[in-house]
Amino acid sequence: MRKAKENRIIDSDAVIIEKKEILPGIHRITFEVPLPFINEVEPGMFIQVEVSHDSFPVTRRPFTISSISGNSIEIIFEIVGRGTEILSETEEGRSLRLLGPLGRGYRLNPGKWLLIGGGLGAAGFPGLAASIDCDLALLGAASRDKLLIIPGCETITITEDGSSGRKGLITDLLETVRWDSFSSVALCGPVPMMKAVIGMMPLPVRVITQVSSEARMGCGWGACEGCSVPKAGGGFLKCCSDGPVFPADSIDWERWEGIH
Amino acid sequence: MRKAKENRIIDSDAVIIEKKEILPGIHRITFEVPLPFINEVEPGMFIQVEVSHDSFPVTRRPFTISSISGNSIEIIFEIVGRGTEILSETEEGRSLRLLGPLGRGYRLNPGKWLLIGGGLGAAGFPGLAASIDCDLALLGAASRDKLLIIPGCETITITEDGSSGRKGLITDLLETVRWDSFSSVALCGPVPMMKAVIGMMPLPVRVITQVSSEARMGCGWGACEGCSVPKAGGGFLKCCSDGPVFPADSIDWERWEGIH
Amino acid sequence: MDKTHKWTFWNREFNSPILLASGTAGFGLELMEQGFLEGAAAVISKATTLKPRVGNPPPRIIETRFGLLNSIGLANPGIDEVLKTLLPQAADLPCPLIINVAGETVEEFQVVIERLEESPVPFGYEVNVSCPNVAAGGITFGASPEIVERISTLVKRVSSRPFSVKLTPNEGSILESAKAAEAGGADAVTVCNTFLGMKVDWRTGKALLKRNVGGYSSPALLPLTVARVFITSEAICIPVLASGGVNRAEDILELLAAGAAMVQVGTWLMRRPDAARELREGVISLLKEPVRQ
Amino acid sequence: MDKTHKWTFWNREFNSPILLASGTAGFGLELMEQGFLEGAAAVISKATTLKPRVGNPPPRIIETRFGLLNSIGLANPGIDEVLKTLLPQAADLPCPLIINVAGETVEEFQVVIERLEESPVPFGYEVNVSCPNVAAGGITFGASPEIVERISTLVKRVSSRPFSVKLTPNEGSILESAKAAEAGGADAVTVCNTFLGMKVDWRTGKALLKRNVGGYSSPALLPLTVARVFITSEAICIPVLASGGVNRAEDILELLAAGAAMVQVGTWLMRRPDAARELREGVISLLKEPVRQ
Ligand SMILES: Cc1cc2nc3c(=O)[nH]c(=O)nc-3n(C[C@H](O)[C@H](O)[C@H](O)COP(=O)(O)OP(=O)(O)OC[C@H]3O[C@@H](n4cnc5c(N)ncnc54)[C@H](O)[C@@H]3O)c2cc1C
Ligand SMILES: Cc1cc2nc3c(=O)[nH]c(=O)nc-3n(C[C@H](O)[C@H](O)[C@H](O)COP(=O)(O)OP(=O)(O)OC[C@H]3O[C@@H](n4cnc5c(N)ncnc54)[C@H](O)[C@@H]3O)c2cc1C
Ligand SMILES: Cc1cc2nc3c(=O)[nH]c(=O)nc-3n(C[C@H](O)[C@H](O)[C@H](O)COP(=O)(O)O)c2cc1C
Ligand SMILES: Cc1cc2nc3c(=O)[nH]c(=O)nc-3n(C[C@H](O)[C@H](O)[C@H](O)COP(=O)(O)O)c2cc1C
Ligand code: FES
Ligand code: FES
Repeated sequence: MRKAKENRIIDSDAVIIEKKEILPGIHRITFEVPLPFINEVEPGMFIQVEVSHDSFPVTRRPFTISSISGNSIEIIFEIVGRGTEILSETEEGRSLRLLGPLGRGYRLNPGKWLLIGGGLGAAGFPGLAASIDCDLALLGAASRDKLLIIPGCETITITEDGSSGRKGLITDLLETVRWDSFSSVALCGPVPMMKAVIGMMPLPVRVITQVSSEARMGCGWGACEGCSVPKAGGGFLKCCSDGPVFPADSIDWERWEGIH
Repeated sequence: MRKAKENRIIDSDAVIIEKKEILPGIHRITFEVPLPFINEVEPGMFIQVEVSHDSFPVTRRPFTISSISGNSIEIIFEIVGRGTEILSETEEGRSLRLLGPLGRGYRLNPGKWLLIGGGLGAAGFPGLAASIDCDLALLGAASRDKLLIIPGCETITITEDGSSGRKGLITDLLETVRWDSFSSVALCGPVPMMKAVIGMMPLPVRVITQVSSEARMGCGWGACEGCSVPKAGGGFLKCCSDGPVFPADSIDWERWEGIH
Repeated sequence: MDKTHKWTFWNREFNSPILLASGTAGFGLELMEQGFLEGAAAVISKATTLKPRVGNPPPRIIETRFGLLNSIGLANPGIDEVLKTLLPQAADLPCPLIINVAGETVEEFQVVIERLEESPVPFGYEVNVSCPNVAAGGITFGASPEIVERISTLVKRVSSRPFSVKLTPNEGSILESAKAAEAGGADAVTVCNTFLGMKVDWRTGKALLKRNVGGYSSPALLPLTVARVFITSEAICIPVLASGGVNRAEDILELLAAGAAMVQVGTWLMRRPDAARELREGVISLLKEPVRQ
Repeated sequence: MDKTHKWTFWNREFNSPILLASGTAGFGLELMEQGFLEGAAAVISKATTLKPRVGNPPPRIIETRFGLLNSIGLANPGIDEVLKTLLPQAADLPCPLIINVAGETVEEFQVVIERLEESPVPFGYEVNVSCPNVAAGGITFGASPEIVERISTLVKRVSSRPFSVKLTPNEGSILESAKAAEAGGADAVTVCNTFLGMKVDWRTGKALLKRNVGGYSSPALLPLTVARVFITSEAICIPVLASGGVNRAEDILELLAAGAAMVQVGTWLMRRPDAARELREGVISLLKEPVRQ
C-alpha cells in the first residue's frame, strides 16, 4: 500500500474464470477483477491470494500478475508447497480473495528491451512484454516442460536437459548477447541464476537492469517488515512495497540469498 | 480396552454403507465392520469414531452402537457441534477409522425390561431391545422430531410440545408405571432427566436399574482418566472402561453434573 | 460486557474493542490510506527504539503447519525519524496511535518515551519488555519482576500519557510481572506477545531462521492467551490488553469474558488488512444475537 | 541421525525413537493387551504420587478449536497400589516402563522413588516438576532452578535407576531449569509439558474447566517444543526427551534434528492407540528416502 495515495489497493473476492495446467505442475489461473483494479495494474506488480478459507495457512501467497485483459488478470505458478497446491485444486467458478495490485512494477522506459528469465521467473514477462518494446527474451529452464511463452517477443531458450534450445544454463546464452543494442533489461529468476547473470553483465548494463525480486512475505503491503531484500550500502529493502521490481544496483547481491 | 483379555478391540477403517437423516438433525450411519468386531459387540458398548482425516478436532467422538447386524453396526447421532457436523457430511462409500467395540455394556439379565430414554439417550435401545425381553419403553423428547423408534418394543412417548403422545416430561409418565412388573430397568438420557427419574424410583427399583452414562472423552480405552463420572462413596468411575453402562447405585447422583 | 457496544479504555470511549497489534500495522499509515482502519479502536505502532535498527537477516517470516514464525528484529527507523516523519503523518489517522517502545537497556525505554513526549500525536505507549536486555547478558527484561517494575517506574516518571507494559510468556512469571508493572505505575499490561518458536529442516538439520528461534503466533494459541489474561486480570486492577491468537469475533468475546479490557489483532491483520472492520462487525452482531439456551 | 535406525538412550539401544508420554498411556497395560505397543521404545506411566489422588472434578477434557485442554489432576491410585497391582502386571510389557512421579513437596518425590526402588519393573523415572509446590504456596516446582536442582539431588540420592526431570514451559526459565536438573544429577530432561491454557464460554462468562485453567496440548505447539528442545540441548550434556505437539513422523525427525535424544507422543496417542507403530514406520521410511535436492 506504499504508493497508496496514487494507488488504490483492493481486497475483494475474485471469481476464477479459468484454471489450466499449462505445463506439467504449472498452472495458470484467470481471475475476474473489477475495473478499478485493472486500472491500477502495472507490469511487475503482484497480488496476495488468500489460498485458504480456513485459518491455515495463515498468510496469503504472493504471485506476479502475469497478464492483464479488459476484466481479468492471470497468474502463472508452480506447485511448490501447501499454498500453491491448494490453489491448484481450487475449481473454476469458485472465488478467492485477492489483495492488489501491490508493489512497484517496472519503469516502462522507451527503447528496446531484453528480458532474461529463469524458470517461473518469466511469469511476469507476458504482461511486461505487452507494454514495452520487447526485442528479445532469453529464457532458461530445467526442461521444455518448464518453459513459458512470451507472446509477441522473439525468444531464445536454453534448457538444462537440452529438451528445448541449447543444453545449458542461461548464462551460456549471455556470451553472445549484444548488450549495447538494448536500453533496458528485465531480469527475473532464482537468486543464484540472477547473481550469475548480474556477474556477467557489463557495468553500464547493470544500471539499466531492473530485477523482479522475491521474499517470504507477511502482509504484502509494507507494514510487517517481513519481506527483506538486502539493500546496496546496508540495511534492507521491502520486497512488497519498495519492490518487487528494483534497479539491479539497489540490491546488495553479496548478501542476498533469495528464498530456499 | 478394559476387559481386553476377553475382549478384542479393533481399530480399522470402516466403510459407510448407509447414511440417512432419520429425523431432522438426527443421522444414522451404518458402517461395514469385520466379523471379529461384530463378535465382540454387546448392547451398550460404544465406538470411538475418527471424524477428521486431519489434525483437528484432535480427539475422536464416542457413539453408542445403536444396532448390530451380520456385517454392520449403526450409530444414531444428533448434530451438536463440529465433530458431529463433519460426521453428518461424510459421504456414503467413504471410510472412517473406528475403534471398538469399547466399554462395558448392559448386563443382559433375564426377565422383563423397562427402558426409559430421553432424547438421543435412546440411541442404544434398539440394540439392547433385540437382546432382552423388552416389555415397555418410555421415551421422552422435545418434540416428535426427536423421538427414536425401538423396534419390537411397546413404546409410550411423551413430548415437551405434545407433538407425540402426552405433553410433558418423561417423569410425568412414571407416575403410572407398575415398577414391580419389571426385573430390569435401562435408563439413558441427559443427566438432569436421569436424576429426576432416579428420584422418582422406589429404592428397590434403583438396584435393578442400569444407567448408560456420557462424559467428555479423551482416549476411550481407559488410559487418560479423562471421562470421569462421580462414584457413589467418593472418587470417580471411568465412563469409557468402567462403563458406559453402570448400575444406578454405583453413581454419585449428587455430584454428577453430566455434560454441558 | 457493555450492551451499548462501547468499550472504555484509558478514559476514552471506543465503539470497538479492537487494537491493531504492534509490528503488524506499521504506524497505521498504509492501512489509513486504503481506508482499512475502520473498526479499530487504536493502532499500536511497530517497535520504536532509540537508534535505527535494520532488523534481522532474512528470512524473517516462516510459515509453519499451523502458525507463523517471525524474526523481524525490531526493524525501525529510530526515534529521530519516527518523530520527524512518521508521527506527523500519523496525525491524520482516524483513530488514536499507541507507540510501542523497545530498548536494549532499562534506561533506553525512558529516553525514548521522553523523546516521544515532544510529539502531540501519541495516545499512549506500549512498553515491550519481551526483548533481550543487552546490558544483562541478553536475558529478557520481562523475565524479572524487579526489572519490569523498574522500567515501569522510569517510564511513569517521564510520561504524561498512559502506558501499557507488554509482557512475555516465555520466561519468568507473567503473574508476578503483571503485578510488578502495576506496582511501578503502569496503566495497563499487554498479555502477551509471541511465544518462542523454531522450525528445523530435518533433512539438513538447519534452522529456517538465521537466529534459530523466533516469535511464534497462531490462532491455535488462543487458549494460552485466555489463561494468561484470566490469571493476570484477576490479580491486578489496571486493564489487561489481550494479544495472541485472535482471528474470529468469538475469540475477542472470549478474551473480554476472560478479563481483557481490549483485544489486539496481529497476525490475522497480515492476512486480512480490513480485519478490524470485519471482526468488529462480528462482535456487534454476536452481542445482538438473542440469548440461546 | 543414526542411519541404522537405532536410537540409544540410557545405555539401551532401541529400534524406535518414540516414547509414549505420561498420562496418555496409563501404565501401558491397556495398550499391551491390544498389541498397540509395537513401535514404542518405552512407555511412560501416568503420574504416581505418594497418596492416591481421585483427580479433578469433571469435565477433565475439553476440546478447543485447535487443541485439547486437560484437567486430570494427576488422578492415580498412589504408590502402594501402583507397587501392589500395576507394576507386577507391567512386568509383561513388551517394552520398558518409565514411571512418572509427582509430588506436593520436595521430599515426596524422594519418598515415592525410594518406594519404586522396591520393584524390579521400572526402567527409569520421569520426575514431573510442573505440578504445584503445595508447601511453597502453590508455585510450580519447575519455576525455580534451585528447587529443580534440589529435587534432582534428592532423587539421585535414592535412585539406582536413571531419571529425567520433566520441565515446565509455563514459569521460570526452561534453560536455567535444565541446567539445574543436570547439576543435580538428572540423567535427562523432558522438554516439556502442556502449556497453561483456558477456555471461557463468552455467553456465560464461565470457564469450561472447574479449576479455570488446565494443560493445553496441540499439534500447533510443535514449534514451541522445537525451540525449547534446541535451547536446552545446546546447553546441557544429558539427553533431552522432547514432548509436545507430535502427530507426524516429520515432527519426530524435526525434534531429533533440534537436539532431542528421544521423542514422546501424548495427545495423539489418544486419537491413535497404534500411534507408535504408525509413526515409527513413518520415521523409518522417511530416513530411507533418497536425499532430495
Ligand atoms: C512478489 C512475488 C511474486 C511471486 N510471483 C510468483 C509467480 O508469478 N509464480 C510463482 O509460481 N511463484 C511466485 N512467487 C513465489 C510464490 O509466492 C511461492 O511459490 C508461494 O508463496 C509458495 O507457497 P506454498 O504454500 O506453495 O509453499 P510453502 O509450502 O510455503 O513453501 C514451499 C517453498 O516455496 C518457497 N516460498 C515460500 N514462500 C515464498 C514466498 N513468499 N515467495 C517465494 N517463495 C516462497 C520456499 O522455497 C519454500 O520452501 C512470487 C513470490 C513473490 C514474493
Ligand atoms: C459413551 C458415549 C456414547 C455416546 N453415544 C451417543 C449416541 O449414540 N448418539 C449421540 O448423538 N451422541 C452420543 N454421545 C455424545 C457424542 O459423543 C457427542 O455429542 C459428540 O462427541 C459431540 O461432538 P461434537 O464435536 O459434535 O461436539 P463439540 O463441538 O465437541 O461439543 C458440542 C457439545 O457436545 C457435547 N459433548 C462434547 N463432547 C462430548 C462427549 N464426549 N460426550 C457427550 N457429549 C459431548 C457438549 O455438550 C458440547 O458442548 C455419546 C457420548 C458418550 C461418551
Ligand atoms: C511480524 C510480527 C512483528 C511483530 N513485531 C512486534 C513488535 O515490534 N513489538 C511488539 O511488542 N510485538 C510485536 N509482535 C507481536 C504482536 O504484536 C502480537 O503480540 C503477537 O503477534 C500475538 O498476537 P497475534 O496472535 O494476534 O499475532 C509482532 C508480531 C508479528 C507477527
Ligand atoms: C490427558 C493428559 C494427561 C496428562 N498427564 C500427565 C501426567 O500425569 N504427568 C505428566 O508429567 N504429564 C502429563 N501430561 C502431559 C503429556 O505427558 C505431554 O507432556 C503433553 O501432553 C505434551 O505432549 P503431546 O503434545 O504429545 O500431548 C498429560 C497430558 C494429557 C493430554
Ligand atoms: S510483506 Fe509485510 S512489509 Fe513486505
Ligand atoms: S476416555 Fe480416557 S480413560 Fe476414559
